[in-house]
Amino acid sequence: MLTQLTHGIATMTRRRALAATAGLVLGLAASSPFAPAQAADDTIKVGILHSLSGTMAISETTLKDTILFLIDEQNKKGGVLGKKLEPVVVDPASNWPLFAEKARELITKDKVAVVFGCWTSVSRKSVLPVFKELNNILFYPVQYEGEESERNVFYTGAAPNQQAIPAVDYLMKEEKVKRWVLAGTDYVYPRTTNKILEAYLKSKGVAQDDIMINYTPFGHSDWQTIVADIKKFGSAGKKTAVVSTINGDANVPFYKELGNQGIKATDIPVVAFSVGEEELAGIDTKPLLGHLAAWNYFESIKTPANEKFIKEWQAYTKNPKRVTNDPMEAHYIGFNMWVKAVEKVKSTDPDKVIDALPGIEAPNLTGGTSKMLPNHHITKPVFIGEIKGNGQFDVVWKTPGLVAGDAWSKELEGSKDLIGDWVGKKCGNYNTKTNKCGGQGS
Amino acid sequence: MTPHILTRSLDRAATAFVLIVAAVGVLIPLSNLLLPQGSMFHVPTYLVALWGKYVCYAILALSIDLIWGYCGILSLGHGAFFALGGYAMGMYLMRQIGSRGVYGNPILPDFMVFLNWDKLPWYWYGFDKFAFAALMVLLVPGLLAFCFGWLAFRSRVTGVYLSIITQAMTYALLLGFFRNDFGFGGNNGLTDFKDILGFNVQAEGTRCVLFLLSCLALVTAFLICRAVVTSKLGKVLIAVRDAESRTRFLGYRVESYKLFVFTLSACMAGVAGALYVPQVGIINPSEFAPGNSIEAVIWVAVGGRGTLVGAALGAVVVNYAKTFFTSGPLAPYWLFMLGALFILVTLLLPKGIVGTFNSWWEPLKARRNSPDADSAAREDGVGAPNLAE
Amino acid sequence: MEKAAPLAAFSSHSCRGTDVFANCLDRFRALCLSILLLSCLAVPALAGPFEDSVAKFANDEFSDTEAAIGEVAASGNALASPIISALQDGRLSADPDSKKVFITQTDGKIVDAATGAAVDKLPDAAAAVRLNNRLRRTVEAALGGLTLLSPDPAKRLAAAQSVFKSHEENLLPTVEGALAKESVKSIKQAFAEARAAIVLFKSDASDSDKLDAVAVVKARGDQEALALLTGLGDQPPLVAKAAASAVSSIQSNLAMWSMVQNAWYGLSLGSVLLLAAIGLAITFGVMGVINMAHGEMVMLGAYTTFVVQEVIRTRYPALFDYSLLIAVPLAFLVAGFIGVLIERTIIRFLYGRPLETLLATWGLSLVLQQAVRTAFGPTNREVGNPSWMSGAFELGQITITYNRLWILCFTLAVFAILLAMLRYTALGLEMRAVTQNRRMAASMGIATSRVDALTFGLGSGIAGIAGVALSQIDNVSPNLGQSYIIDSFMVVVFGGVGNLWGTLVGAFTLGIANKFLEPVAGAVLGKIAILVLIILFIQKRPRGLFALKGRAVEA
Amino acid sequence: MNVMDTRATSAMLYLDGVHVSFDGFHAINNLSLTLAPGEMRAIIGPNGAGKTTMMDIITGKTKPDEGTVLFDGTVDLTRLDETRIAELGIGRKFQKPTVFESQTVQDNLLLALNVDHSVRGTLFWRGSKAESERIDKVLETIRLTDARNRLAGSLSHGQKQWLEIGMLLAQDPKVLLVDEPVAGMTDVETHLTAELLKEINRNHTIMVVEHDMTFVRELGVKVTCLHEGSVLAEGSIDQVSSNERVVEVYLGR
Repeated sequence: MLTQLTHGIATMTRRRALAATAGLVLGLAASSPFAPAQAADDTIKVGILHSLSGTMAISETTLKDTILFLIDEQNKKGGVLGKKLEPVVVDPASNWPLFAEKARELITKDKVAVVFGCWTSVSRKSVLPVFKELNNILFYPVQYEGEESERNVFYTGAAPNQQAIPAVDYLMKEEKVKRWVLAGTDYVYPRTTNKILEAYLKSKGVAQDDIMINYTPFGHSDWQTIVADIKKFGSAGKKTAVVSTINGDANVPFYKELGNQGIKATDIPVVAFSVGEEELAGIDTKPLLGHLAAWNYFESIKTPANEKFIKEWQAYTKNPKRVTNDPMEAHYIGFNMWVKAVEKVKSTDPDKVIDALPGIEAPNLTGGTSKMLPNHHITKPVFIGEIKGNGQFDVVWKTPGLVAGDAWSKELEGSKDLIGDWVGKKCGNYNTKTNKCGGQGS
Repeated sequence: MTPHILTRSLDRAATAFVLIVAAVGVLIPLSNLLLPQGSMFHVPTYLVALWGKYVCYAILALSIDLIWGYCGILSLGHGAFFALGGYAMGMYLMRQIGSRGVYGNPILPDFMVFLNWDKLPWYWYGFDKFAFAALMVLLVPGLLAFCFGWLAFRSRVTGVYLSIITQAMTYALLLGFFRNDFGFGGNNGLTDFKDILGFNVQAEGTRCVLFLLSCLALVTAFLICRAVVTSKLGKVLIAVRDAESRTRFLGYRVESYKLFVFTLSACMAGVAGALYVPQVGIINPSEFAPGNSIEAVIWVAVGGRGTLVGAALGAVVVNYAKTFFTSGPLAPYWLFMLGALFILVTLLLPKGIVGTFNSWWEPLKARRNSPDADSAAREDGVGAPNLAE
Repeated sequence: MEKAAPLAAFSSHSCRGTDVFANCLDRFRALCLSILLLSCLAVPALAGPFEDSVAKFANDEFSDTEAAIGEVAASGNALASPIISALQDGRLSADPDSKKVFITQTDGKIVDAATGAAVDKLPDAAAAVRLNNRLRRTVEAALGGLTLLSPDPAKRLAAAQSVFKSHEENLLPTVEGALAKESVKSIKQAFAEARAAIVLFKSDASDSDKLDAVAVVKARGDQEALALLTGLGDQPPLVAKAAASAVSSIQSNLAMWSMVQNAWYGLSLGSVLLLAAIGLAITFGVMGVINMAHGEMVMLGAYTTFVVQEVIRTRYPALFDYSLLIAVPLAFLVAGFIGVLIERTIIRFLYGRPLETLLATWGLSLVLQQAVRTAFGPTNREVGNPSWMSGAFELGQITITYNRLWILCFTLAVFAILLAMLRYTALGLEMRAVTQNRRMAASMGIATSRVDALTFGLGSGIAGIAGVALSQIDNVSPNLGQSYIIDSFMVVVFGGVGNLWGTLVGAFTLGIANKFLEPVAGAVLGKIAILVLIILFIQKRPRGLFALKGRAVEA
Repeated sequence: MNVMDTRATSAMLYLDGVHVSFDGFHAINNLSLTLAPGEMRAIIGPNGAGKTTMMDIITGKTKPDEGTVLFDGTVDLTRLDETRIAELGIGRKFQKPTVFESQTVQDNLLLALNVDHSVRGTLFWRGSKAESERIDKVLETIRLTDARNRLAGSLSHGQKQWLEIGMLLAQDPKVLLVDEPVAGMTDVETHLTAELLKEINRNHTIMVVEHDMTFVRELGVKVTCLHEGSVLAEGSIDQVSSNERVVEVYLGR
């Protein structure tokens, strides 16, 4: 094509050539790469930004289906503000820069009112500048390391104090655990969570010698050495437990090795924060009986709301075996909160919705009512579940009430004085010591 | 650069390419800034950023084509140099955030604060100065390429062995940069940039200038590549590509040539990465993934290996397709298409778009003005690459 | 109504009621329960203590279940042991309404736990009695006490080991009785150790008894013994000193064993690497084809295993233990067939252009991955371990898991068969001929294109077999193959292309090096170090450990 | 090196007691050979006699296990790599014609010219009149003036052989190693090649490996017959071809 153009240029006068080039360039750049957006004023567009291909598809595809399902349900009830909701699905293909590109496309080209999306922290970090710049709303449904409170993001997954700390409390109280292995995949979420837990454990009088921290690469598959180390660490005469922040794919070989080396939950229980119903679907769970997971939701919880949700979800996906999990519930809560906020201010204008969201309450699936807090996190109950033989969890403990999500961990030196408050202080990093926005400094 | 090199490098196709890129570089920002929103020719800001990304990829493709198309070195780790350049720029941008980070720490980036680092690691020193960062953009990838190449070429690691160890190199870097202890933000990488040289990175004006700079960098990279491949050195490179040991028996120190062009190419990739980061807004270890580097090689193959214009064109075409097909109903099939593209191009279009076009266009042209046939046979400095390694 | 109920009413366990009144019922039940408990305490002999104890299982409270276990175990009732075994296996169910508890026997018959009377069927509301980890430990300890005198030697051994861990003081007479009666040597030893454990924790045991006990435990010398000794707590000075010296002697012994353990882990990792790389050694080493889709052949093998197991699970559950034996030939055929297909449609057009082959097969790997993702879904698929591949045994002080051991044997078998095939079969001869001199082979009447296709099919088929083995230790997901491809290439290049023995040595060298580096540098840095070492090694020996020499190589 | 007889110091190429083995196969076995300055020598021998391996050793491609290889009486070739040896002035034509097929005939010769071969030199190279005159002259010698702008890959087999000889000429080495120059040529071409080599021999030392006895005879120079990696016979073509052992080797044992 270019060479053809070249030939053309040679025969044309310089001026005409330039004009032609300019026209072509602009035409190419402006018309593309997307088909022109259909202007449909009678619908409200909802962006869905979850990977449908690549390594993260394993987790994120379900969340895309969840939002489609929720939109479908809402439209059956007549939509929002008398308009139907229209989903806009894009595939960021587990590629972090592509997340930013797709977010930009959703907001600028498709003019969506809100985006539900992301799974990994890095994908959220990647789209963050886009949401700030273009002033739109992102609902982020996955448990994460905290240390963030942004005006344009609403965090419906668990902060560390809504998952990790209650789990450790449970082990200390119920299992009388004295010795801790903090095992994680080497990335930010486990690092931060383990930092928080280490500080927390020490504040509870656990000695440094009784804490073992271990990191492995993504997708680690040979766990022999580490499992043997855990076994060794556990033979010091004190009750030992493993707190696992091992990510996704590495869990299956880890649990298989645990089972085969004969580490039973009665000897050394493992409590995991990233293992849910979906992950267990790939393992024979019989040897794992009694190992634990901490979540804000389990499929096995018997409440009318949850049973209804599961029934309708399985009907919607036409798959009677389709499981539900914690991030799905987070999207369920987030979606309903957004609908309520839009109905409250009778507009989908991001500024108005952002201001309206804190304080909005929406029922969760476990029988309570979650509330959006000024720091853009929500209140959630925390459950500890034991793995059953059928790939589900049996809830053995729950927090007495709902736990409010902390954007900033109280255990970390850098963030203990910070709070996020988008209602009163209008900032995400208000320092309660200096009474100023903007972190610790200045 | 002496004038005779310039005149030699700029044949008609090259001139046209330079003009078009320059036109793109000027017109797109102008239309974005001057034309009203509703105008048919208005280019929205997000497209400026998107095309900016394509242009950076085009520079990366050029750098790969220079070594693969002209010297037969297939690097499956060029993404590493791209990413290192990007990290150097990212570190500068991180330092520019200063006390505007969420913790307000004037020195330490946020990810260091919340992982309790008490002081800046030594390798972060100096990155608050743009000039130093800019130097590192060239120096770090260049130095790595030099050391790697010096070892590999001297001991005559060639062909697929070289490809595999370049892959091992980028894989090792990937694992390393994932580690939080390396001090580059781990998996999350560097992000949430504020300023570049005092200008807001997200402002439309800055984006337009960055786009223009990327186009200029592309033109410069293109001219450098042209100067190299049209010089006698270019002929030596092709000789190395086609018959390495023959070249050695003629008295050429093949490893020096390879080292020179490999290092040059790595520096270009570094510059591409450095321009890419402020426009995309994030740099993280996934850029080191071996798959990314392999994908970049396929851009070159699609456009036409051994034709510089083709490499740049291939990068734009494939990424344009990627943007297009990852939205809408075709989204789940994108990987099928990308995979099929790899297969079909190698099987049916081994010369790529431009190479194939040349091979049926030039005989035609040669027939039309036969006295001029000789120079036409070498439109892009070389004939069709000899694909039998 | 439900929303109005305060969350505190949720109580400390999950709600099992199915109607909207669950929470209210729960509170009501708790109230009844406390009254019931009070009355039980007041008038212990009202309905027979054993029945009352059993009825506590129906309360769905962990604390009640714990009390019930203790009471039932102490009752001396003949039904105690069946009840607690049933509880452990999840065969004990309770009806919350009638407070009746039932045992589902292993033969499927149902009996009333309190009376032993046969029952036709479980009531609709009956649900399995739940356990948590604490209760499981209680159950194990109780069962240990109850089965110490079991006629089944395996049960006695398990009981002795469980007593060693729980060192329940009141079991001492039973243990001593069992010890006296025991005739099997290994079980006698276990009883002696159990007795020692109890004595060590018994506050009123004499110093000399305790010292003897320390010696017995020290002789055991494993991590359990170490755990017991380090957890002793306050002891008389003499005993404490003996225990400390026992601890250090056990520790130094274990440290030595940990070297052996590292070597074993290295061999095991090496066998996995070898298995993954061996197919590549054929396609890359023998044919010179860079097959980036090699990992996907492994993945297809793993999915074949999954499909075989699915069919077996739904149709012929009895054959489950043979599933892998069925999967191995099938995986070979599936992956081999696809390999031949790939060779015929893509690779044969690219001979002599290794770099192009690399790109095309990389594209192919993307297509295959996405195809599997579309067909089987993106999530992991469950592939079970047959019973003979589950669990582990102890060799000295190291644990050897059966699946790793089998994989090592399997890998060596595959390797041996492959070598024999190359050496003794017609195809092997033709393959070697084509590798060494294609033109000459062709002129001697060997159909080179058929040999190419079959060689590629063979390499792919072996990759498929590797998939069967890897499904036992790794995820079965569309990404399975990707995680092995780079490692496989490293093994082949490191070992030397075109030399199967090189691949063998390369795989085990890398495996062992990795496992000795891992405890020192950590898993991530260890892996990086290995990669860097390989890069440097290739500079030193560009053609690997066992490179072929001579003029032919350079052609 | 210590036994440096006059033969060694005055010889252009001096091989003594050279051994090479590949995986136990002795390709070169105690080979000793000298080539005087200005001499043309023909090397014959059956397949596997070690002819090409000997050239590999002289040009640095293969390192001998033991033995001495001296150039110009003083330079130890076993310590140098191909590039350095080529720079010293040893040029080589391969058994299979190896030209740069995707470049023009003219560029092939340009690349072969013995001018600055450094990276910097080639990057900033600008053609000079002297260079183009030399190329013209070589083109004339190898009869490819009309084909100067054709891609080397499009030449006929014989033309490629000549182009490669032309590249040797352009390289202007002191010693030319020519491996089977007339393989696949017609009789006329063979004759012309013999003429060409003789002409080149006027101011270059040449070693020719060839099977074609007619051609060797036409060259009319001293012949060395190699067998199993060592010298079997040496002398004029008539002497060698009447040697019983040579006949035995060629006609089967």
